[in-house]
Amino acid sequence: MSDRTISYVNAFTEAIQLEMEADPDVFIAGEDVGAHGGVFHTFDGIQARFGERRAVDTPISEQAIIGLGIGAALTGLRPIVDLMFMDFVLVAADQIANQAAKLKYMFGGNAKLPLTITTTGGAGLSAAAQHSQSLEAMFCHIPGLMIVYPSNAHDVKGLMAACIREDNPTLMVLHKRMLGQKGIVPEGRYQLPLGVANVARQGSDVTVVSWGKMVNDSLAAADQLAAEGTSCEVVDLRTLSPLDIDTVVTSVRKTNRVIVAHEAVRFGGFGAEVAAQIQEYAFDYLDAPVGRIAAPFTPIPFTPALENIYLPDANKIAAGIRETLARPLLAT
Amino acid sequence: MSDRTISYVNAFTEAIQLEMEADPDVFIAGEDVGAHGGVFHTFDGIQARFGERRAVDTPISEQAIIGLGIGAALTGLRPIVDLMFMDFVLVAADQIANQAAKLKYMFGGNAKLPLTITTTGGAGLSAAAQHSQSLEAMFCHIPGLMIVYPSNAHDVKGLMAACIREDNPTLMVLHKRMLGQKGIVPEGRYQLPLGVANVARQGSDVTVVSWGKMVNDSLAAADQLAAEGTSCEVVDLRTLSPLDIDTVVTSVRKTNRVIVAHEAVRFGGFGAEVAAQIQEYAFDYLDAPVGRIAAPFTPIPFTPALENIYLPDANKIAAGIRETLARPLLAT
Amino acid sequence: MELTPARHLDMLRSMIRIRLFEETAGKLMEAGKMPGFLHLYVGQEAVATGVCEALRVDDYISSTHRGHGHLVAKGGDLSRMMAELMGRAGGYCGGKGGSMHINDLKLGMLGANGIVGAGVPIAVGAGFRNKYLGTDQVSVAFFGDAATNIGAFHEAANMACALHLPVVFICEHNMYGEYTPTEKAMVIADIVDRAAGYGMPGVIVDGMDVLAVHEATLEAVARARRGDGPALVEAKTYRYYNHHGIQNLGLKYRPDAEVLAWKERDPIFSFEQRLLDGGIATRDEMDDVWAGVRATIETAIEFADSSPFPEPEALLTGVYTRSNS
Amino acid sequence: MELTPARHLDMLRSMIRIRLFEETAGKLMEAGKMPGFLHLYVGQEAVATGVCEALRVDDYISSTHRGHGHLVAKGGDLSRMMAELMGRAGGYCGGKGGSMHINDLKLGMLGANGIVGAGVPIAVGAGFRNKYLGTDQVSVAFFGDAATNIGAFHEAANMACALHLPVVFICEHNMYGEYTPTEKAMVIADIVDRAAGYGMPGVIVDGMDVLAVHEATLEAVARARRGDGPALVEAKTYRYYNHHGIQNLGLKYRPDAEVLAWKERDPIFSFEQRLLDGGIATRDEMDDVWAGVRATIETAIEFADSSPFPEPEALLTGVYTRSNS
Ligand SMILES: Cc1ncc(C[n+]2csc(CCOP(=O)(O)OP(=O)(O)O)c2C)c(N)n1
Ligand SMILES: Cc1ncc(C[n+]2csc(CCOP(=O)(O)OP(=O)(O)O)c2C)c(N)n1
Ligand SMILES: [Mg+2]
Ligand SMILES: [Mg+2]
Repeated sequence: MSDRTISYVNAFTEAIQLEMEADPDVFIAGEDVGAHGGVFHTFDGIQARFGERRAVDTPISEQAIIGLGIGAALTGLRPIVDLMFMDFVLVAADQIANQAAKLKYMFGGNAKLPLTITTTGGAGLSAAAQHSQSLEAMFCHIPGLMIVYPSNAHDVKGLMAACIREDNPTLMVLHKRMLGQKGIVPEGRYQLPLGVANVARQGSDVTVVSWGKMVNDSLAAADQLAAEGTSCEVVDLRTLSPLDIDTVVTSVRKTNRVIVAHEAVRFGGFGAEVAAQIQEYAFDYLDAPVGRIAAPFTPIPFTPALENIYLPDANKIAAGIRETLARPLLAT
Repeated sequence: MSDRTISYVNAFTEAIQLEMEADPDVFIAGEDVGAHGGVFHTFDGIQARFGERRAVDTPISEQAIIGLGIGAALTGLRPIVDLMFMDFVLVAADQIANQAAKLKYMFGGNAKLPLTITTTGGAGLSAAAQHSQSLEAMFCHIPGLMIVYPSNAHDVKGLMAACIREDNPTLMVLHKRMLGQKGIVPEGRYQLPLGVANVARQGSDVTVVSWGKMVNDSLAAADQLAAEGTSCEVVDLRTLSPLDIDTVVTSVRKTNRVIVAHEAVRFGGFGAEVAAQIQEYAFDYLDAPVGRIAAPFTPIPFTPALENIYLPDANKIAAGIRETLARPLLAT
Repeated sequence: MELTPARHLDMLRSMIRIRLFEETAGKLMEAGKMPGFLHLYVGQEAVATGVCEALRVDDYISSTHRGHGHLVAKGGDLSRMMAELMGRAGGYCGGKGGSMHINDLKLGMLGANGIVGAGVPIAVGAGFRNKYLGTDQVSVAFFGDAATNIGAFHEAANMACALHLPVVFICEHNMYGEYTPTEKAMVIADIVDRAAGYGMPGVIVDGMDVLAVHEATLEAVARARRGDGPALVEAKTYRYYNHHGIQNLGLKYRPDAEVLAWKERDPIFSFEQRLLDGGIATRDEMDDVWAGVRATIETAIEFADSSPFPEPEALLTGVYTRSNS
Repeated sequence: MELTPARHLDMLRSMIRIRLFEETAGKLMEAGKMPGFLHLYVGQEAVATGVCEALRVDDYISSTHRGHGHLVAKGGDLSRMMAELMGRAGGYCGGKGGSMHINDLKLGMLGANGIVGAGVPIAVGAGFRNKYLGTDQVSVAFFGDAATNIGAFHEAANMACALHLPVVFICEHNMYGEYTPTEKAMVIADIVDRAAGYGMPGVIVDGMDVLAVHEATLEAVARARRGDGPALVEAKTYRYYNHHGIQNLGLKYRPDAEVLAWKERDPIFSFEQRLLDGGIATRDEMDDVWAGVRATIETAIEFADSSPFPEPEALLTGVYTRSNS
C-alpha cells in the first residue's frame, strides 16, 4: 500500500496516533482537541481511541496550555499542546519564547524539553486579521525553538513524528487551506529529519525557496514557467529553524537566480533571513538580487475582494520569477 | 543654552514632561512608573509634578496595561504605557500585535490610536535571558506599529516627543546601558520625524547601518578604522518601522560595501530585512555581500564571562568592516 | 423607576432587530453570500438589549467574537452591519474587518474582537479615560463565560478595581465555550464567584429576561457613574445555534432537549407574553414592531447587496492613520 | 502528627541556611562579586521551609525571581548555588542562568523565573504529569502577592482546578510588588479571596511561623496527594530587604517602623524561642546548627570562588538538547 492517498490533516492525525500508540508518555491537550477532535479536525478520533486522560480538553487559557506542556515535558512526558490558530501564539508568547525556548539554556543545558506546539496558520478563509496570520518569522528569531511548516501530506506525517520525538520544543504549523489536500502517505511510522530541506522540483534556470502552502504555489508557478521554457528548481525548506541553508545555496549556485516566496508579510518576514544568507553565501553566483514574493505590509483584510489581492499565489510567484529572469546582469 | 548636556534617560523624561505640560490628554501608566519613577528612573519626577491622576501605578498586568492604553487612546487620550523590560512585551504580545497594531485597519481606517509603549531593551547587565533581550525584529514584522530605537540623548528627546504626538501606536525602546550617557539636548520641545534615518558619520569606504546602542559601537568602530585609514559612513536608522531604506541605499551606492550591526540575535533579526532590501535596491553597487554583526543564536547568558563574548561591540563591528573590505570582488 | 410602554417596545424592538439580523445573516451565509466565520447571537438578545438600554450613547462598550448583538443594541446601523458582514465597501469597516471586528466608535462600540478576552482590557481603558476626564460616562465589557478563564480578563478586572474605574463587566454565561461545556473548563458554576477576588460586587440575573438584565445593569451602571467603581453582572443565557454557523439541533456536544428547553424561555416571546399579560402592549403594536424591523432588514440587505466590494487600492490604506496632530 | 525534636531542628536549620546564604550573597554583591539582580528572600524563610518540609524529594516546586529560599529549602546545594550566583562553571546552571533561573531538576525544583507569574503554569504542568502517571507526587507553585494580578497565575489556577490536578498554590504575601504596596494594586486584602473563584479551598497562615506554614501545607499536600485537587495557602510575610539588593531601612516606599515591627516577629528567632520555651531544643543545640550552617556557607564561598568562569565554548552549548529519543 505504498501509494495510499490520504489528506494532509489525516496524515497529521495519523502521525499523532502512531506516536501515541508507541509511547505512553505522549498526550495531546488544548481547546476542543478532545471530544470535538479539534476545530479543524486535526485531532479527530484521538480521544475516542486514547481516552480523556491522553486527549485533554482545556479551558481557554493559552498561557496555561503552553505552561502545562512545559511542566509536563520538564518532568518526563512528551506533550503535544495545541493553539488552534497561529494568531493565538501571541497570547502565549511569553510561555513559548521566554520559557519553553530558554529553559534548557538557562538551566545550563540540563533540561530536556520534548514539547510539540501545534497550530494552524495562513489566510484565505475570510477569517480576517486575527485568525489568518503567518507569524513564523517572529519565532524563528528565538533561539531554542524549532519551527516546522510542512507543504504536503507526506511531509506532515514524517515531520510531525519527528517533532514529537524531538527533545526540543517545536512549533508545528499546519496551513488551514491545505488540510484537505491529498497525497501519498506511507502507512507505518516514519520521520523526516528536522532541519533538512527538500528539493521538491529540479530545475536549472531559477530557484524558488518556499515553505508550507506556498510550496504548492511555487510548484504551480514552476509549471507555468515550464510551459514558457523556463526550468525552475523549487526548494521546500520544511523546517525554518534550524534552516538548511546549504541546500538552498547549492541550488542557487547552480541557477544563479532565486526568489523566496512566503505568505507572511514581506517586511521582517523569514524571507529576509533566507535572502540575507543567500546573498552572503552565494554572492558571486547571483545574477540578480534575491527576490521576495510575500504579502504586503497590512493586516489581513476580511473581504475576499481584498484578501485575494493580498495573498501571494502562483501567479505572483510566476511574475516574480519572470522579473528575476528578465533582469539584465547589470541593471543600471 | 544650546549646548546643555543631559543624559539619555533625562532627555527621555524631559520629552514626556514637556508633552504632558503641553497636552492634558497625555498621561503615563505602568508598573512603578508613578511614586517610584520607573525602575530605571525613566519617569523620575513625573508623578511629583503631575500627580497620581496623570502618572499611574498599575498592578503587574502587562496585558491590561497595554489594553488600558488602547482603550484610552481609542477614546481620545494620548497614553504612554510602560513595559519596564522589553522581554515583557511577550507577555502582552496579543494586545500589542493583534489589538493595538490592527484595530485601525480592521475598523476600516476609522480609528486613531495615539499610543506610545515604552520599554528598555538590551543586555550587558548580567540580567540573564529574560531581562536582556532585543526583540525589535518581532514587532517590525507587524503592520500598524512603529518601532523606534534611539541612539543618543538628543534623539531620544526628539523621537519620544514624536512618538507621543504620533497618531499610530509606537514602541519606543531605550537601551539600558545608554541611560546614563550624556549628550547635548536643546531645552524646548522638538520632534524628530519618525521614519527618517540619520547619517551619524560621513564616510566613503564602507557603510555601517545600525540603531540604538550599537550606533555608538559603530561610531567607535569607525574611529578605529579611521586610524587605519578607512573612512566609514555610519547610518543610524532611528526608526526601524517605518524603515528609511533610501538613506541606507544612497549611502551604499556611494560606498559599495556595507554591514548591518545590531545587538539582537542575528538569525531572523531586523538586520536580515535591511540586508535583503540593500541587496535588492543596490545589487549592482555591492562589491561584497551585506555583512551582519549581531548576537549568536543563543539565549543571553547570565555570567559576564559569557555575556561579554555574546554581545556585539565596537571590536566585532570593526572586525566585520575589515572582513568586508578585505573581500575581493570575486571571492571564488 | 417605572418603564413606559414605549420603552418596553424599544426593548422588544432591539431584541427583534438582533434576532432578525442574525437569522438573516445566517441565511445569507448558507446561501454563500457571507464569507468567513459567523458567531450568531440568537438566544442571547435579552442580554445585549437589557444592558445597552441602561446605557447612554456616549457610554462605551467592548465586545467579543459574538458581537453583532452588542452593536445592534447600542444602536448600530443594520445596513452598514450587513454590508460589513458581506465584505462590502459600504460596511462599517469598509469590508476589512467583517463580523469579528465590527464596531462603531461614534456609538462608543469599541469593536467585536477575534481574540477571546481581549476586548475586556480595552473597555477598562475606556473606563480609565472617563475617570481621567472626570466625565460620568461608563464603560461596559461584554464577554463569555469561557472567556473568564483567560488571563486578559483577570488582569482587566483587577485593574478596573484597583484603579476604581467606572467599568461594568457583563458576563454572558451560555454554558459553552465553543464545543466544551463550561463545567469542564471550570469548577465553579457561577462566574460571580470570581467578583469577590477583585473586590467588586457580582450579581446573577436571568439572561433570558430583558427586564431583569436591565434592572441589574442599571444598578451597576449607576454605581459606576457615581464613582463607586466596577461591578459584575452575570447573565445566564443560551445560544441557540452552534458556536459558529447556523446548525442548532443534532450537535454532538449538547443535547437537543437542552436547546429546546431554553427556547421555551425565549427572551423575545416570553417578553411579548409579559407585555400582553401586563397590558403594556397589544399584539398589533408588537406585530408592527416586527414588521418595522423586517422592513429595516430588507433595506439592509438591499443596501449591502448593492454596495460594491472595496477597490483594490483599499488594501493598503488604513494601516496607519495619516493625520498626526 | 507530633514533630520530633530532630524535625524541629531540621526546620530551624533550613531557615538558617536560607538566612545565611542570602546575607552572604548580599555581602558578596556589595563587594562586587555577584553580578546582576539579587532578590533576597530574608524575612520569608518560614514559608519556603514550612512548605518544603511538607514535601518529598520527588515532589515538584516552581519558583519566582525571589527563588533562592525555595531551592535551599528543597535541599539545594549551597555551593552550587553560590557558584551560580557568581556566574561560575560549577554553578547549577554553569553560570548561564544566575539568580533568576536557578534550579535543580533532580530535586524537583523547576526553576526560579524572571517573569512574574510564569512559573505557576509550569508547576501545573508538573502536577498534570503526576496525575497522568498516577503517582502520588504533588506539585507546588510559589508566587508573590502581586503576581496574582497577572494572567498566567489566573489561567494556571483555573486549569489546575478544572483538571483536578495535585497542585498546591503557595502565595507569599509580603505586602509589596517591587515598590508598590499591594493595597494599591488590588482592592482585596487577602489573596485567598481569589481561591473561591477557581473552586479551591484557601487558607491564610502566619508566614513568620514555620510550624503554622508547615501544618497548613501538610493539609493541602495531603489533600492533593489523595486526589482531592488543588488548594491555596496564603502566607503573610515580609521581605526585610529592598525589592532587590540589600538596603533595608530608609526606603521611600515603606516606613522603617514597619520593617522593624516585622523583624520583631523574625521567623528564625521566634522559632528558636519557641523551641527553648517548649524544651524541644537547647541553646547549645541551636548554636551548633548555626555553626554547622556557617561552615557550609564557608565551604560554599570557597567552592564558588575557586570555580572557574565557564569557557567561551559554553556560550553556544545547551541551546538545543542533542539527545533525541
Ligand atoms: C485567545 C483565543 N483562544 C481561543 C479562541 C477560539 N475561540 C473563539 S470563541 C471561543 C469560545 C468562547 O467562549 P465564551 O467566552 O464562553 O463565548 P461564547 O462563544 O460562548 O459566546 C474560542 C475558544 C480565540 N478566538 N481566542
Ligand atoms: C511579567 C513581569 N512583569 C514585571 C516584572 C518586574 N518585576 C519583578 S519582581 C516584581 C514584583 C513581584 O511582586 P510579588 O509577586 O509580590 O513578589 P515579591 O517580589 O514581593 O516577592 C516585578 C513587577 C517581571 N519580572 N515580570
Ligand atoms: Mg460561552
Ligand atoms: Mg510581594
